[in-house]
Amino acid sequence: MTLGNWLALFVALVTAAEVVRALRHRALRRDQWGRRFFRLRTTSWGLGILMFLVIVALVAPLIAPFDPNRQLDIVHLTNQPPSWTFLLGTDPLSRDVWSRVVYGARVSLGIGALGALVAVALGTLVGAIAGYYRRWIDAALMRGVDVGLALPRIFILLMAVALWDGLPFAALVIAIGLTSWFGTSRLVRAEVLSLRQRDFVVAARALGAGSSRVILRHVLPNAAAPIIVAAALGVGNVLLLEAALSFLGIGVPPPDASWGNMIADGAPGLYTAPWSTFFPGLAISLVVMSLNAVADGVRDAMNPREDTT
Amino acid sequence: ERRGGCTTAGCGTLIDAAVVEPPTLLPPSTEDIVASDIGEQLFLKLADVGMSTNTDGDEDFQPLLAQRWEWDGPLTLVFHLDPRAHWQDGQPVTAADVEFTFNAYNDSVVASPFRPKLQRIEKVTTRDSLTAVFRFRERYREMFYDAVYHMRILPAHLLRSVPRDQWRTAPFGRQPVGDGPYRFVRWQAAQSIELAADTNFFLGRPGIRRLIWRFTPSLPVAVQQVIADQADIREQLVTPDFVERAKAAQQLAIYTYRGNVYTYLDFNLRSADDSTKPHALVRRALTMAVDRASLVKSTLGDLGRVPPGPISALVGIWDPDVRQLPYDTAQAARLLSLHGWRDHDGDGIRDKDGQPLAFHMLVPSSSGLRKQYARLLQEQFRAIGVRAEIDELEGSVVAQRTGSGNFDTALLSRSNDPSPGSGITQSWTLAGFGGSNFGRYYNPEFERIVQLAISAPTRERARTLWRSALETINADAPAIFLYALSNIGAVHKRVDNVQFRPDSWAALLRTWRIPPDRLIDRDRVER
Amino acid sequence: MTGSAWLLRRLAASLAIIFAVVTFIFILIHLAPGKPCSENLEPRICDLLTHQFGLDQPLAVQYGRYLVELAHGNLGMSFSLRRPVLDALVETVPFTLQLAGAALALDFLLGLGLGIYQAVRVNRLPDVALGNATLFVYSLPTFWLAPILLLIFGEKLRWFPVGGASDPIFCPAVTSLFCVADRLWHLVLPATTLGVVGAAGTARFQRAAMLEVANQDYVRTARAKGVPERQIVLRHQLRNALLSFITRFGLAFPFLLTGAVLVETVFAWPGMGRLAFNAILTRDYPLVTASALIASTVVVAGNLLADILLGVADPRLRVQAAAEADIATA
Amino acid sequence: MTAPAAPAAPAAPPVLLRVRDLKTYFVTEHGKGTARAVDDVSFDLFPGETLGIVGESGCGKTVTSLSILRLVPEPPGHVLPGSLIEFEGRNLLALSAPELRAVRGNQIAMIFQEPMTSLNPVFTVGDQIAEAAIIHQHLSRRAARARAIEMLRLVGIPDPDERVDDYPHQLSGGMRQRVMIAMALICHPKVLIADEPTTALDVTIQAQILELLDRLQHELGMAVLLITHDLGVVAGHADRVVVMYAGRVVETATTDALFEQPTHPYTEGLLAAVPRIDARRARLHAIPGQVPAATAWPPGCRFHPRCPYAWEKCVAEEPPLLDAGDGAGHAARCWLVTEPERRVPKR
Amino acid sequence: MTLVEVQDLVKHYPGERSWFGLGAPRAAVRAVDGVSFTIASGRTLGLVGESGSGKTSVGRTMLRLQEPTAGKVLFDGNDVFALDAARLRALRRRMQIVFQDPYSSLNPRMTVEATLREPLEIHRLNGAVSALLEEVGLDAAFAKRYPHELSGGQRQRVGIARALSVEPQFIVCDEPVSALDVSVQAQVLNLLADLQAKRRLTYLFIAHDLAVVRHIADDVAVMYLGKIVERAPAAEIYAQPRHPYTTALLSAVPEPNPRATKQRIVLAGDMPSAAHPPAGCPFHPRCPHPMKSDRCRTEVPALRPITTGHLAACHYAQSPMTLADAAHQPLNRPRHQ
Ligand SMILES: Nc1ncnc2c1ncn2[C@@H]1O[C@H](COP(=O)(O)OP(=O)(O)OP(=O)(O)O)[C@@H](O)[C@H]1O
Ligand SMILES: Nc1ncnc2c1ncn2[C@@H]1O[C@H](COP(=O)(O)OP(=O)(O)OP(=O)(O)O)[C@@H](O)[C@H]1O
Ligand SMILES: [Mg+2]
Ligand SMILES: [Mg+2]
Repeated sequence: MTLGNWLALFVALVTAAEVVRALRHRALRRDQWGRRFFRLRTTSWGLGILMFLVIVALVAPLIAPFDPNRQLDIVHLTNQPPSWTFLLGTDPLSRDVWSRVVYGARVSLGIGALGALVAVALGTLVGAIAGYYRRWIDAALMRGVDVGLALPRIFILLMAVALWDGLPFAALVIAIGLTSWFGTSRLVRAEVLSLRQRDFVVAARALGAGSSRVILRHVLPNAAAPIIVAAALGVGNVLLLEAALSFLGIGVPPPDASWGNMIADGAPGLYTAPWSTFFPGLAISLVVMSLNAVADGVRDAMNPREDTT
Repeated sequence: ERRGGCTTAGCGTLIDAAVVEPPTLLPPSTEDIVASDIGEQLFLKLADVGMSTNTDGDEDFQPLLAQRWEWDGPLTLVFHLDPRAHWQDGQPVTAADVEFTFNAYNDSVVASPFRPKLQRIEKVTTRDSLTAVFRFRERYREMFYDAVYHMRILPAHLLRSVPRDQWRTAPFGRQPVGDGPYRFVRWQAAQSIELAADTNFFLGRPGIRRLIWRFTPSLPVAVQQVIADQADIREQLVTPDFVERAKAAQQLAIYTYRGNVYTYLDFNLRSADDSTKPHALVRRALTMAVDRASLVKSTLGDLGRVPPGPISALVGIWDPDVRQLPYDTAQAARLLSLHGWRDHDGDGIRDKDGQPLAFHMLVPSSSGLRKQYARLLQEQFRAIGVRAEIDELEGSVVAQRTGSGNFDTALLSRSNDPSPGSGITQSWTLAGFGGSNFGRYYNPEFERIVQLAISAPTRERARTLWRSALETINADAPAIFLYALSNIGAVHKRVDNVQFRPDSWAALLRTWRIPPDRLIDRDRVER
Repeated sequence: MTGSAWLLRRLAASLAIIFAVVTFIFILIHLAPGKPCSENLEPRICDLLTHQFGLDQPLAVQYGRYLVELAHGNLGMSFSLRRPVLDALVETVPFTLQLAGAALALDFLLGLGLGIYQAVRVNRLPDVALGNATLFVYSLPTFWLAPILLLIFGEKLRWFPVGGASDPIFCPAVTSLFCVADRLWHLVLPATTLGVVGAAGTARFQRAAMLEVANQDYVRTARAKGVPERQIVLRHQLRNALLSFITRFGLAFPFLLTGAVLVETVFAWPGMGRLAFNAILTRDYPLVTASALIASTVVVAGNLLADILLGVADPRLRVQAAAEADIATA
Repeated sequence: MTAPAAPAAPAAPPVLLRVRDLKTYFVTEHGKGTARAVDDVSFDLFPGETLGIVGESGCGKTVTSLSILRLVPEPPGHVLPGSLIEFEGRNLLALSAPELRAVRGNQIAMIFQEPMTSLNPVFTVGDQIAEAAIIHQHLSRRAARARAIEMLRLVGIPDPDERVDDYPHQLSGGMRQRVMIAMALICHPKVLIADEPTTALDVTIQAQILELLDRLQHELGMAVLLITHDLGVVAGHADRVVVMYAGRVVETATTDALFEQPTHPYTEGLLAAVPRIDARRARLHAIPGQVPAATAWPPGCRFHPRCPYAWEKCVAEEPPLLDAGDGAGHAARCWLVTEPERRVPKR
Repeated sequence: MTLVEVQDLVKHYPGERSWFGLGAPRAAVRAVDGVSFTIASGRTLGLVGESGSGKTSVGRTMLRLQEPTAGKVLFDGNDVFALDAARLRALRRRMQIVFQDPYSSLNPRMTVEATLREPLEIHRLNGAVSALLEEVGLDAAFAKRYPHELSGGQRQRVGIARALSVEPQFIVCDEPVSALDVSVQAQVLNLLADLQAKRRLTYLFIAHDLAVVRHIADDVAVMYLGKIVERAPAAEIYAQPRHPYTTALLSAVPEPNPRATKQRIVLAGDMPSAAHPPAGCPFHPRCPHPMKSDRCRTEVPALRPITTGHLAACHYAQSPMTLADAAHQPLNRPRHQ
C-alpha cells in the first residue's frame, strides 16, 4: 500500500460518509418517506457501505496497490499473511488479495447489478402485464411463473453452463437474471392488482389515458417500493449466486477476480491462507447485509408504522 | 455393532478416503483408479510386476493365478494356473476363464479401454483346464508384461450370459464375484464400498479383515477425513499443504513412493489446416516461456519434479539429464516475433494478420492442482504477450472434448504404466490416434526411435534409445511437460508392513497387518 | 366446494406443473449441442450409445418414448452411473430429504423462536443485538460457511464427523437406535450450514410479521379486554403471524434444494443434490431429467403442503359457499 | 387555567369516571414536533348516563378514549404526568400492569369503530367473547362458552349456538359490531366506551346498533361514553355532550341545552353545517378552512382562524372553559361568554 | 333535454373462484340488475342506497370504466357501449367522475400540478392549472404539493378540478363528501352546486345519505340490491315516499335535534348479499310494510309510475306505509336522570 492508496481509500471513505450524511439530511427535511427510510440507523450504515464499495469499485486503480492479476513472485510471495505491504495478504498464486478484493468489487457489484436489473425489469414487466390485463394473459403468465418457481434455478443455470460449454460469462449473468424474476413478477402482479382498483387509476382511465400511460405513470411508480426492495435483495442474491456458481467452478473466468471466484480459488488453502477466502467472503457479507439494511429502510418507508423509533 | 469382538491378528479394518466413486467394478469396463484399486483385491491377474516395477522380460514378475509359465517358442507363452484358485462362489478358476477374459477385453463391443494394449497378442487358447496359451504377433521385450498386466481374469461362468454390449452397465459390476484375497460385501451409493477378507484365499489369508473405500466429492475432504482419524489411508496427498497437515496429525505415518503420473499442457495438432495448427516454433516459444521449475516449486515444493519428457517418475527411463527446451523468455519472445507474432495494436497481446495469439486451456474442474497450474500458466503466457483463456469443465466433459479433438490446449494428466513403451505408444504415436494421443502428435522420426527402443535387444540399448526419443519429442514440443508427482501417502500408524507398489498402491494390501496390540475400536467391530 | 375436491384439483395442477418442468428440461437438454458420451470413448462406441439410447431420433419421438417409459415408472439408465436412474434416486433421495428436513426444522424452529423473542423485546437490547446478528448470518454465503465449520468442528475440534452420512463400520445401514444417533451426529454440520442462514432469514421475517400484527386493531381489542401481554403475543399475534410464516415455509424448498447442492458437495453427503449436480456436469440426460422431476416434485409438494396448512390455519380460506347465503339474511 | 366542568347539582351521584387535565402527546417522526393530540381534557362520567363526545376527525376523541385504559401505543404516544383518570376513586394512570388488566374489559370495556379489523380473524367469535370471561371471571372453557352464547343472544344475533363457532369473516358488519358489543359486555362492565361504534355502518344498521346499545344500557345499567362525529347520533342518544376541537374540550352541556343554545361558535357552525333531512336549504352553512394539524395548533383560541366572530383577544389569549350560566354545567371555551355582544359575524 | 339515458343496465361480477382460483366459482354478484333512468341536461339525479346496493357500479359502468353485462347507455344520443376505443376516448372528455375516497383518488407520486396537467396532455388542451385551482377555491401555491400534504377537503377539490379540466358536461359524483367532516362537507357541496350553476353541468350524485342528497338533487333514485326501488323528484320523495324502504331510510337518518318526535323504523337484519338475492321483492325479508304478503315473496314488483314522475317498485305502493304503521320505536330513548 502506498501513501497514495491510503489517501484514495480515505477519500473514498469520507466521500461515502458525506454523501450518505447529505442524503440523510435532505431526506429528513423533505418528506415522510425520507424520514421513515432513514429511521433505522442500520439503513444509513448500509447505504454508506454500499456507497463506499461502489466508489472503491469505480476508482479501483487508485486504491489497489498492485495489478490484481499479477503473480508477484510465485515462489516466494505465495500465501503471505496480511502486512503493511499486502494489506490482506497474498493468495496461493502470490497475488495481492486486497487488490483483488478491490477490483473484484467491480466485477461482483457489476454482476449483481446487471443480474438484478434483468430480473427486476423482467419481473416488473411480466407482473405488470399480468396484473393489469388479468384474464387469460394473467393466467398464462402466472402458470409459467409457477413452473419457473418449481425448479431450483441453480439447476437451470448449471444446465445452461454445462450444456453450452462455450457460454460467455455475460450470457451467464443474463441467464441468472432470466431465472430470477419469478418471485418479483408475483410481487408486482399483486401490487398492480391492488393498484389498478385504486381510484386514481380509474380516474386516469376516465380521463382517457391509454394502458401504457396508466401503467407507466400511475401503476408502476406506486409499486416502486416493493420493486426497489426486490431489486436490492436481488443484487444480493445474484451476488451470492455468482459466488456459489464460482464455487462450483463456473463463475467469472480466471484470471479476473470476483469475490465469488476468490473464495472458490482460496478454498483449498483455507487452512494455510485463510485470508484469501475470508476477506472476499466478508465483502460479500457486507454487501448483502447492507442491501438488506437498505431494503429494510425502503420497506419501513413504504408502510408507515409508528411503533419503532 | 458390538464392540470389542475381534482381538486377534486377523482383525482390523482399513478405511480408504477415496475421492470419486467408480461407475462399475467390472475391470474391463473402466479405467477408473478406485475401481482398479478395488479390482486388485477382487480379481487376480495371472502374474504381476514386483516392487521394482521392472517390466522387461519376465524375471521380476510374481506369480498369482498362474503358478508358473513357460515359453513355447518365441511367440507362445503358456501359463499353468494354480489349481487351488477358485471363484468366491466356489467354482474353480480355469483356463477357459482366461480365454474368455482375453476375448472380452479384446472385443470391440465391450470397448475396453485396455484393448489397445493387447493388440500384439494374437489369441489365447486353452490346452487343458489349467493351461492357457498366449500367442503373440511379434517378439519384443515386454511381451510378458502385456500378457499379464492389463487383464484381470474374469469368471466366465458368471459373465458369459451377459450380452457384450451391456457390460458397461452389467449388474455384475455393482456386485462382483472375484477370486482375489477379498470378496465384495456391499456398495452404498455415493458413500462406500466394503470388502471382506476371503479366509480361504489360496495364497494365504489377508492380514486385514475388512476394507472400506469411503467416497468424498473432493480431495480436501478426503484428506481432512484421514487427518480427523475418520479414515486410515489417503494414498496420495498431492500438495505440500496437505502433507504438512497430515504430518501434524499424530496418528498418521507418512510414506513416500514414486509417482506414476505426469501432467502436461497438450497442444491440439489435429487440424489439417496449417494456419490454425500451432506451429512448432510457436509451441517451442510457449514452452520456453514457462518457468516450469518455479511452477513446480510454487505449487508442489519438493513433491514434484519437472519430467524429462512424457513420463512419470515410475518408469525406469527417467533421466534428469535428458535435453529439454530451456526456460528463456527472451528467446521465446524472439521466436514469436520471428514468426510474425508481434503486438501490433498495443493491447499487450501479440497478433498476426489481425488475429491475436490466443487460445483456450481445457482444465478438469475436479483437480485443484491443475486449476492452480492453469492460472499460473495463464500469467506466464501473458508475460510474453499470449492470451490463454481457461475453460474449467467437468472431467468427463474434458475427456469427451479431448477425445473428439474439440480443444486448443488441455491440461492433462496421464498415469503411466510401469512400462515406458506402452504409455508412450498410446499417447504420443500414431497408434494412439483415436485413443489417448488427443493432440494427434505424429513424428515419424520419433516413432521410429520408439519402435527401436521397444524391441531393443538389451536394456542398455533401450535406455539410450529412449533417451534419444525423449529428446526428440522435447525439441518438438507437442506439449509442455509440467510436472511429475512424487507420491506421499498417509496411513494410520497402527498398520504394519505397509507396502506401496508405485504403479498400484493397493496391489499389496493383502499383506498389510495390524498387530493385535494396536487394534482400535473400529478394528474389533463384529457385525 | 369440499376440501377433497379442492385437493384433487390442486393435485392435478401440481402434476401439470411437474409435467411442464420435465418437458422444459427435456427440451432444454435436447436442444443443447454435444453428445452424452461421458468417458473417453471411441467415437464409434459413442455412436453406438447414442443409438442405443435413441438420441438420434427426432425430438418428438424421444419425448414420446420418454413419457411412455415414465408412465411405466422407468426413468431410464444413467450414463455416468451405469445403473438405472431409479435405483440411484431411491438410494440418494432419502438422504437429501433427511438433510433438508433437518435444515428446515432448524431453520423454522430457531427462526421462529428468535423472531418471536425479538418481537416481544422489540427495540430493546436483545432485539437489537439479535437483529444485527441475524442480519450478519443471513448474509453469509453457505459455501463459505461450510468449509469453515468443517475445519473448526470437524478437523480441529473433532466434535463432528468430516463428511459422510454415517459411520461406515458401525452403521453402514440404520438398523438401531445407535445408528439413528450416528446419523443425527453426521447431520449436525451439514444441516446447520444449510439451516442457520435460513433461520436468520426466518427470524427477521417472523419479527417483522409479529410487529406488523402488533399494530392491528384486534390486538388492541385484546388488550382492552385485559388479556395479559404474554397471551397477546403468543395467542393473538402469533396465530396471525403464522399465516405469513406458512407462506414462507412453502417458498423455502427451492432454496433448500439449491443449498443442498453446495452443502452435499462440501460435506460428502450422499444425497440427490450432488447426484444431480454431477449428472448435469457429465450431461447424464436421463439422470438430469429425473432429478428435475424429483426437485420440482419436492418444490411443488412444499407449496401444496403450505397451501393445505394455510387452509387449515386461516379460517378465511375455509369459506363455504353455502355459508355465505345464510349469514346475509340472518 | 381551566375550571373543572363539574355538574352543578350538589346531590349528583358520585362520579364514576373522572378525567382531569388529560394530556396525551405523540412524538412524531423527526422534524415535525410533538402532536398534542389530547391537550388538557377534563370531564366526568356518572353511573348509568350516556356522555357523548363529539368532534371532527383528528380532534382527539379516539386518543382520549384510549388514554382512559392506557391503550395509547407507547412509543410514540405518552400520557403526560399531571393527568388524572380516576375510576371509582383509583387513578388508572398509577395502576400496575396486572391491576390495570383487572380493570380492562372487566370494569371498563371498549368497542371500536372498525368492526372489520377489531376482531381477530383466526379465532371464532365465541372464543373471543369468552376470553374476557375466562380471564376476569375465571370461568371454565365450557362455562365461558355458554356465557358467550348467552351474550350473543342478548345482542340479538339469531341462532347463537351456531354463530358462536363462526369466524369474524363469516359475519356482516352489523353482526360483527354486535359481537364486539357482546365481547365488551360479557363481564358487565360499569363503563362502556364506544368509539364511533356506528360510523362504519349503514344508516339502517346504525339505527339497529344504537337501539341495541340503548336497550343494553337500560338493562345492565352501565355508563356509556359515546364517541361520535355525528351530531345526530348524540342528539338522539346522549344525556350530556362534550364537544372537542383541536385536542381541547370547547363546550360541554346537557344534550338539550347544547342543541338549543350552542354557545361556542364551533358548535354553532357544526350544527348549521349538518345537512337536514327535514328542510332543503339552497346553500349549506360551511365553516371555512380546516382543522389544523395536531403538531401546530394555532395560538390563542384554537378555533380563531375559522371563527366568524374572532377578534384580537381570541388570537392573543386562549379562553378557559367558561360557565355559560344555565345552571346545568353548560360551559364553553370562548370569550363570547364574557363578551356576548361580540357575536356579530365579520362578513 | 335528456343528456344521459340509462336503459336496463345490468352489471354482474363473475364470482371469484375460491381456493386460489381453483375452486368452483362462487355465484355471480348481481351488483346492478336492470337499472333505467334519464338525466336531463343541467340537472342532478341523486342516487341513494346502502353500501353494496350497486351505486358505484352504476356510475362506473355508465362511463364504461367497467364493461357492462347488458343494457344500454346513451350519452347525448351516442351509445356509450358501442363506441370503439378512439371514439370512447373522445367521449371521455365529456363525462367525468369524482370519487369518494380523497386518499386513494389522487396519485400519491404526482404533484397537484402533474395531476391536473395530465388530462390536458392527453387531450391536447391548453388550459391553465392555476385557473382550475382557482375555480375549485384553492390557492395556486397548492400546485407544487403532493397529495399527502393536503387535507381531505383539499384533495377532494383537486379531484373535482381534475374532472373539470377536460370541460365535461356530465360528472358522476360518487359519494364525493361521505369521507369528509361535516364542516368541510358543506364546503364541497356548495362548491359542486356553484360549479353546476356556472358550467351548466349535469350530475349523477351518488350518496348513501338521504339528507345530503336533499341539498343538491333535483331527482332522487333509491337503490336496493342492484335495483332502483323508487324514483321521483326530490321534493316528492321526501314528502311522500312510496316504497317502504325509502320510508325506513328516511326515518333512520339521525337528526341533530334532541327534541324531535319523529318515529323511527328500525329495519331488521342486513341487506342480503347481491350474490344470493332473495326471490320476489328483494326487500321483502326486511320489509315492515303491514300489507306484506306472499306475493312479495314470489313476484318481483316492477318499477312503475305511482303518480306522474314518481315511480316505485312495490306491490303496495298505492297505499304507502306510514311511520305509524311500522313496528315503531320512539326516536329518542327515555332519558337518564
Ligand atoms: N399513533 C399516533 N402517532 C402520532 N399521532 C397520532 C397517533 N394517533 C393519533 N395521533 C394524532 O392525534 C390526533 C387525534 O387523533 P384521534 O385519533 O384521537 O382523532 P379522532 O378525533 O378520533 O378522529 P377520527 O374521527 O378520525 O377518529 C390526530 O391529529 C392524530 O394525528
Ligand atoms: N370489482 C368487483 N368485483 C366483484 N364484486 C364487486 C366489484 N365491485 C363491486 N362488487 C360488488 O358489487 C356489489 C355492489 O357494489 P357497489 O360498489 O356498486 O356498491 P355501492 O352501492 O357503491 O356501495 P358503497 O356504498 O359501499 O360504495 C357489492 O356487493 C360489491 O361487493
Ligand atoms: Mg377516532
Ligand atoms: Mg360505492
